[in-house]
Amino acid sequence: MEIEKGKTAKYLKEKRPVPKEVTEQLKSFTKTKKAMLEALKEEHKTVPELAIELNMPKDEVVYQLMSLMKYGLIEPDGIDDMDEYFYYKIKENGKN
Amino acid sequence: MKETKKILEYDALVVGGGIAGGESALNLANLGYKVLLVEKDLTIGGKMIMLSKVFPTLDCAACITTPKVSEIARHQNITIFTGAEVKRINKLGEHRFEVDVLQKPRYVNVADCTGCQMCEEVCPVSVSDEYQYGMVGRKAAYIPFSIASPRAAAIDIENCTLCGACERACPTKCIDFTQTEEEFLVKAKSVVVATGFNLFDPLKIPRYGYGSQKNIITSMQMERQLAPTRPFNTILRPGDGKMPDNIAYVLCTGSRDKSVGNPICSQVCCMYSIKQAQLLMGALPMADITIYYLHIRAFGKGFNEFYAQAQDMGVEFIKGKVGKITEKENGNLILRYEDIEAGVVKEAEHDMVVLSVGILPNQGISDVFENEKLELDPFNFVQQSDMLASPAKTSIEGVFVAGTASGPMDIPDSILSGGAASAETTSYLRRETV
Amino acid sequence: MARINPEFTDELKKYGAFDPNACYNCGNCTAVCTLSDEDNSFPRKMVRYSVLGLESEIQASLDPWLCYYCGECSSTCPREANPGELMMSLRRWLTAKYDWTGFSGLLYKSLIASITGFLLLALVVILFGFSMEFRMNDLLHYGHYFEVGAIALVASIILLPNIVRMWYQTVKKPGSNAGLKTYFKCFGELVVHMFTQKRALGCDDNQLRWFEHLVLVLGYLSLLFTTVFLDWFSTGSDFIIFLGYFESALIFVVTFDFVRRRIQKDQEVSKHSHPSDWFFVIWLFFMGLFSFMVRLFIDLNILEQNMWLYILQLIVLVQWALLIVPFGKWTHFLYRSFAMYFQKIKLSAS
Amino acid sequence: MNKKIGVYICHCGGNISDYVDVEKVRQSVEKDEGVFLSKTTMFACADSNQQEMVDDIKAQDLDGIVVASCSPKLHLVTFRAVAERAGLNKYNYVHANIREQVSWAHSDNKPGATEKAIQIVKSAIAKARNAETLEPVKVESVKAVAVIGAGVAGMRAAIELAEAGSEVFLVEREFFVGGRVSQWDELCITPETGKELVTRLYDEVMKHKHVTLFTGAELSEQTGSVGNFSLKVKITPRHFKLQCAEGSLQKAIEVCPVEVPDEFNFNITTRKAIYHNYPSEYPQLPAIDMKNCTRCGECEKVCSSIDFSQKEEAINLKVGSILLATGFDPYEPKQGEFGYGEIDDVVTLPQFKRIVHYCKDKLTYKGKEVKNIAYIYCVGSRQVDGENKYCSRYCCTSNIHTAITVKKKYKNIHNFHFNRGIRTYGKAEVWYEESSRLGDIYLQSFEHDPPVVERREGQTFVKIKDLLTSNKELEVAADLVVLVTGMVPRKDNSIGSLLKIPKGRDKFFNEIHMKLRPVETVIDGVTIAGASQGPKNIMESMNSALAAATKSFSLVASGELALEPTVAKVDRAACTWCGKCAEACPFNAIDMVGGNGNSVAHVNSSVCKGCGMCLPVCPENALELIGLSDVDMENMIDALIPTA
Amino acid sequence: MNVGKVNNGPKILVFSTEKISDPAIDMAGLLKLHYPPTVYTIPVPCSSAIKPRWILHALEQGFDGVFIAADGTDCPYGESCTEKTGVIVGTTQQLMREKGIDPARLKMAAICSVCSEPFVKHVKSFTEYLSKPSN
Repeated sequence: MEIEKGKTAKYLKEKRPVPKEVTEQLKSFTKTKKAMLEALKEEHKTVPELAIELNMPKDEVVYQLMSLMKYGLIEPDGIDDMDEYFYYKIKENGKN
Repeated sequence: MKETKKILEYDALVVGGGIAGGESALNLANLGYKVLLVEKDLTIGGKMIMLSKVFPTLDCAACITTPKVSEIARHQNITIFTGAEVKRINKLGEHRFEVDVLQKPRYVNVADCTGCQMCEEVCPVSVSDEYQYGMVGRKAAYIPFSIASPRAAAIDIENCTLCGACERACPTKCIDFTQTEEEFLVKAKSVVVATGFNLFDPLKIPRYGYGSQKNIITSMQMERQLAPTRPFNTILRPGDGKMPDNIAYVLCTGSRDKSVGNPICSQVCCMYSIKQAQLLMGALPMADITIYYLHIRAFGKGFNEFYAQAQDMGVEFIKGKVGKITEKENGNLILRYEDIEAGVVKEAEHDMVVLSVGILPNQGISDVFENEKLELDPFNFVQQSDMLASPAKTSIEGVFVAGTASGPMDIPDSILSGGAASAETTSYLRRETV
Repeated sequence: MARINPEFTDELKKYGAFDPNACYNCGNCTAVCTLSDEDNSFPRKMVRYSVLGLESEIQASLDPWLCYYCGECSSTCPREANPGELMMSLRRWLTAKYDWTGFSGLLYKSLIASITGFLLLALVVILFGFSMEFRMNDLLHYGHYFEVGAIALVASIILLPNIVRMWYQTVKKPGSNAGLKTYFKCFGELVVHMFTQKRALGCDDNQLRWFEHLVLVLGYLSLLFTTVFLDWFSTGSDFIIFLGYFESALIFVVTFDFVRRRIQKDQEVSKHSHPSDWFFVIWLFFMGLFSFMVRLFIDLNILEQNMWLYILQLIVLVQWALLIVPFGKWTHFLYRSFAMYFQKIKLSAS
Repeated sequence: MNKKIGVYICHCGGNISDYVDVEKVRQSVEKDEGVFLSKTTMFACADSNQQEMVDDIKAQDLDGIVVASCSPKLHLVTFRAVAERAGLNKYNYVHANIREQVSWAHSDNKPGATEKAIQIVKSAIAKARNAETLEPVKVESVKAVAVIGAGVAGMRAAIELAEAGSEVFLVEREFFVGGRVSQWDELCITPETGKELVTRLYDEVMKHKHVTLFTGAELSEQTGSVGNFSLKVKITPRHFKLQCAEGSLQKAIEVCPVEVPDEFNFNITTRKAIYHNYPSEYPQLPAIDMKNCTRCGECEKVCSSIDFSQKEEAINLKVGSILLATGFDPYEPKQGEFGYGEIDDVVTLPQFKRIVHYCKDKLTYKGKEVKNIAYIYCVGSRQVDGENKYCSRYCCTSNIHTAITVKKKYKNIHNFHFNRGIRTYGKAEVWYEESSRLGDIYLQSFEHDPPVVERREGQTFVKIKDLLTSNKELEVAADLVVLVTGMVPRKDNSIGSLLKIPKGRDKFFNEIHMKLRPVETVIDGVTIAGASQGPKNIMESMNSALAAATKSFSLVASGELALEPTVAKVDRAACTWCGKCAEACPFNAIDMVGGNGNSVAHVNSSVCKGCGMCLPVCPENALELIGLSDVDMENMIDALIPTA
Repeated sequence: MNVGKVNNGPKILVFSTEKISDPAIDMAGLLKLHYPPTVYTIPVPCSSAIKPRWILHALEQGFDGVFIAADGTDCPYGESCTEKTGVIVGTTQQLMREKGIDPARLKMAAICSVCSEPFVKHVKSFTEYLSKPSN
């Protein structure tokens, strides 16, 4: 059986269906990502600010925010007056 | 349609590609022996490559590991299997070992991958990154970390939605979902076990609240926060992203503690905690660091001086084991301990707590030996059969042990032990030809 | 300058201590103990004193009485040194030290001595019954006198002097200069702790155990009151009769549960049982059970045919009153309450 | 020729970039003459970056490379290998040290450090512009290794080297092998005794025909260098022809009138001038200690094996590598240190072990039964005021093990450990626990408040303010006080100075790099093993001995070595042969060639070590070091001066 | 002096030796013993290989001082090293006098492989000396 290079995912999908949790997980991440980017659209925010706005636990915000930073969508933007929390904003020229 | 097993032949099989296994492999290869290095992870370099800097010289771990790793990777006498597992080792006779190695599919053709990260960029999935000890996410198509070797992408098939975006984005068309598990039959004349260690899981001490109290992290997580390839780009509390300014270290978490089943000392926690404290003082000049200890085991060359240096820098050392940790509303943590010098129970507030977790054996290796038993010591590390005269020998002739597989030790000792294992292997191999 | 006595732990082991020498002084036990605070940090200090054999420091301390033995320190001890059991042993050792007669020490250290004591008393009661020709009315009569007399004697000759000795060792000798006013002011502490043992509530996850203890103490004290002062076995009042039934039932139900736990050893606190612990719960159980049955037999009017039951009840009662109450574990209840009182006095004075 | 140079400036993951503005450095040098490309990189030494450099060199046809990163001691070799892989001669690679000598040294001053880094990189570029293509000098390597010291580490290394296929000369200064380990009874990791281990290793050594053992032998001269060392070994005679019969030896010892302190027993006993340390000692041939012998001749009368005519010999050895396993000395407490030398009941741990060895059913010292033993830890280690700041590593475990042995061997022993925080690391923790459970009492002192030993009313007391009992003053009446002494370097450092081995802050022999090259020294071809490098237990010594053997063997295995081509070169046109250079050369590498008024100096490049001592003495400035010419030096100096 | 530059102190050129004093200077960095960033190091194999003309060149081109971190008795090439380096210093100082350069602008001290602190002390006091207005 010859499989075309670059289109092999389909081949595996037939043999091995994607579990439901995986697609659910993807959906939830996509949703969080969208909400987070939306929240940062207007102005930079800190983790506690985002947590209130997104109604999400702070540790979850840190995790997701740092992931998005790693993926190059978000960057830090200075620190608050108390030197406690960083502000984060959407990365300019980010691969969004 | 199962293919017949490929048969490979080597002078030595090294199980585990950390620094001890790497050192053994390199020494053997330099003497002209053909070596197969089997690593279950996607990259060689072991735990050391993940570290920030190393005590007591404060060299960056990567600066020491990466050149070694690239020397190993490039050596013509060394073949490396990453993402592969040793399933069974059978001793047929002296200098005759038969080994089943299972190469798991990476779904990426490593030779063609340039490490450009285009697949990573387009992959829509985000899951917890085990190389950052769960502090951030990673994609399902990913390169483990920037100094990994091989620096090639891999597909995490468990979490992949098989959307195919990576394949389309890959400029060299190296992603290949048709890959399947491959089995090899390896005929080796000798075996070096360098399977390293596991870290203690602090969930086993519920009164510390690790897991539910988010500003408590393990020392390995702090190590990642301090490393150049760090997840947060600075030191932050994972609970709310605040910059900590009062950090506590809880030593002997899971070591010297019979109530969690590990009576021995892990030998490195005191020193790595002191090292991290020194690094934190550099990274957060305003921060207070307190180390709660039982006995400071600063025993190696230059260690005691390093400990004195930390005291001079202002790191606070308090003798007393932390009994429990409770969280306050603002995420700060209350540590309850007895200040042994004062003989009084006290409570102290810190905004971040690092649990200096101990070293536990990586026991699985003894199970793969089939017809001869690889003996373990009372603590489930590989038993050294002649500890005094030949520390690398095990209960099986021709099988040698290197590094932390035989017990807790620091990096210099692991490297020396790797050297010793390769020396013993050399003698064993020569005995065949003589 | 204190001199170290490495042989003290051997002595202490006779009182049930396990392996205090294994302690490497990490302080975990003190840190996990919810009853431990800045004024009284234990049990590590007591372990240390025991290992070093600093007897006078231990005698001067009230810490062993402040512990209610939840067992948390022992189950989390990294060296399995069992600090909780050490505290228990120190309570026994201290009881022996407070006791001027020296019987406490003898009974704690020697099981044979305890059994001999029990047998002797049983024999005395049987001989007494024999001399009375087992006449029910006389027996009931003298039995009642015995109860009143024993309480008065034990309290005045043994318990009171011992409490004074305890006071001297822990308050006076260490140099507390509390005035009489303080003693009065803090007196409430004694009453509260004696009747409620509320401090035990500070132990972790321990509500049930505290409740059982409370029920037991209240049940025991009121049964004592009911039998001795309301003369339960001879009264005609329905209320008092019912009260007595209720109290004695409570006692044997609760103590039955204690015995079950000591046998099953499912909790740290019940893992190690000294003979004195067994005597205490078993005799309490017997007291509850036999009192209940004696009154039942009286009410059914069959006691006279079953005189052995009353003799048995009397034996248990005599053993209880003359061995366990003055020299055994019962005193813990007393010393513990006084310890709380003295502690309050010491703190108020300083 | 206009060179195309690639410049790489390493962040070193923050080690450099935290204190040096690496981007500014890059910008400042990118326009320099010859610089074709300039990059900054997170880890220059990482595999992927190395690959990138190789690709750059190949794709851009670069003919010079500069990497500004850490000290060349760490990664010069790494980047030279990169150059070679890309087909570039490795001597066209120049290393700039901007970590140890810039970012770390000036972490207090970022602009200053950045400026210094710029000048250093410019200087390196200047050197790279003028760098020549060179070839390493190949020399033959003798397939033999000298192992100095026949303690357990030395013997183990010798066995390993012989098994690997090298000729081995095992040189021991004493008359007997085994070193310190032969002095101990039961060792702590296994129940084996020191003597048994020594016997086991000795038998193994003697089985190998490629090992030659010299006892009573001392290294007296050393010339040559890696691959080709010439050693002169002085051998002191034992004055015994053969093993004398047990009976007559016993008699000879009896009649010997000389009595000297027995160092084998740390001077707690005496021995005669004829001696062996213990009956089955190896080699099984007694010796006469001529330093103390009065030559009375009494022994000759009773034992025919004695031969006073034996003379000192000197032999020459040729080896490719030298492995040092010269061991340690136990710390000798100062007079009065914890009563040592002043109070009779105070001994050191090594002495105590020998006392225990000699006491059978009852522990006695100086005729008195011993029941309460006080051990004082960290004597000579972790000194607050003294010079030895280091921890001696083995003593806690060793002492606790001894205390357990004593407790089990004799009745009614009480052990009191006056320590400063027990350091039974790793699996040794179980000994600490066992000793505690056996009832040993541990007392801990504050760093600045050591225990005090005093004698009053005919009894020795040890006093301490115990940290574990809220600083309470406690006291023990001790029958014997054991000072747990640490390890110190050998008093006699003649070998160290002969071979020029550098020492660390702790005065033990120093390795090049604790992690990268843990058994090599800066002297090429000389490796170190065992406790000569720092305190170690037996297992750790064995590991280092085996690792050192591997390293030494790799230097001699192939019979050939490639050496640095940095040697002296004569400008024949300028040389007028005055002979001053030949005089200055410590290696006799320069001789005269030609004649008849045309004589010039000639450098034998396989002997020249490239030290350059000949350079400044030449009145005609006719000598230069290859790779460090006047032009190189002046270019580098010029580049270090900022040009506004 | 060099306008626009941040480092205005006297510039010192250090000749270190590859095996002995350069490791000590590296260790000074490792131990974060700070010294002025106007101190530059060029390693040579042995201090007795330094030609006087190099020293003169450095002083003439703009260095304010030259410091020779000599091997001392630890020199791996021979014990004559210290003596020979001494001769070089003597010769050079003579030449300096002839050229009207203060001979105190050349200094030498033995720096062993762990002499990080002495090294820092030397360069600091040398910097101080060179900073005096008279120089």
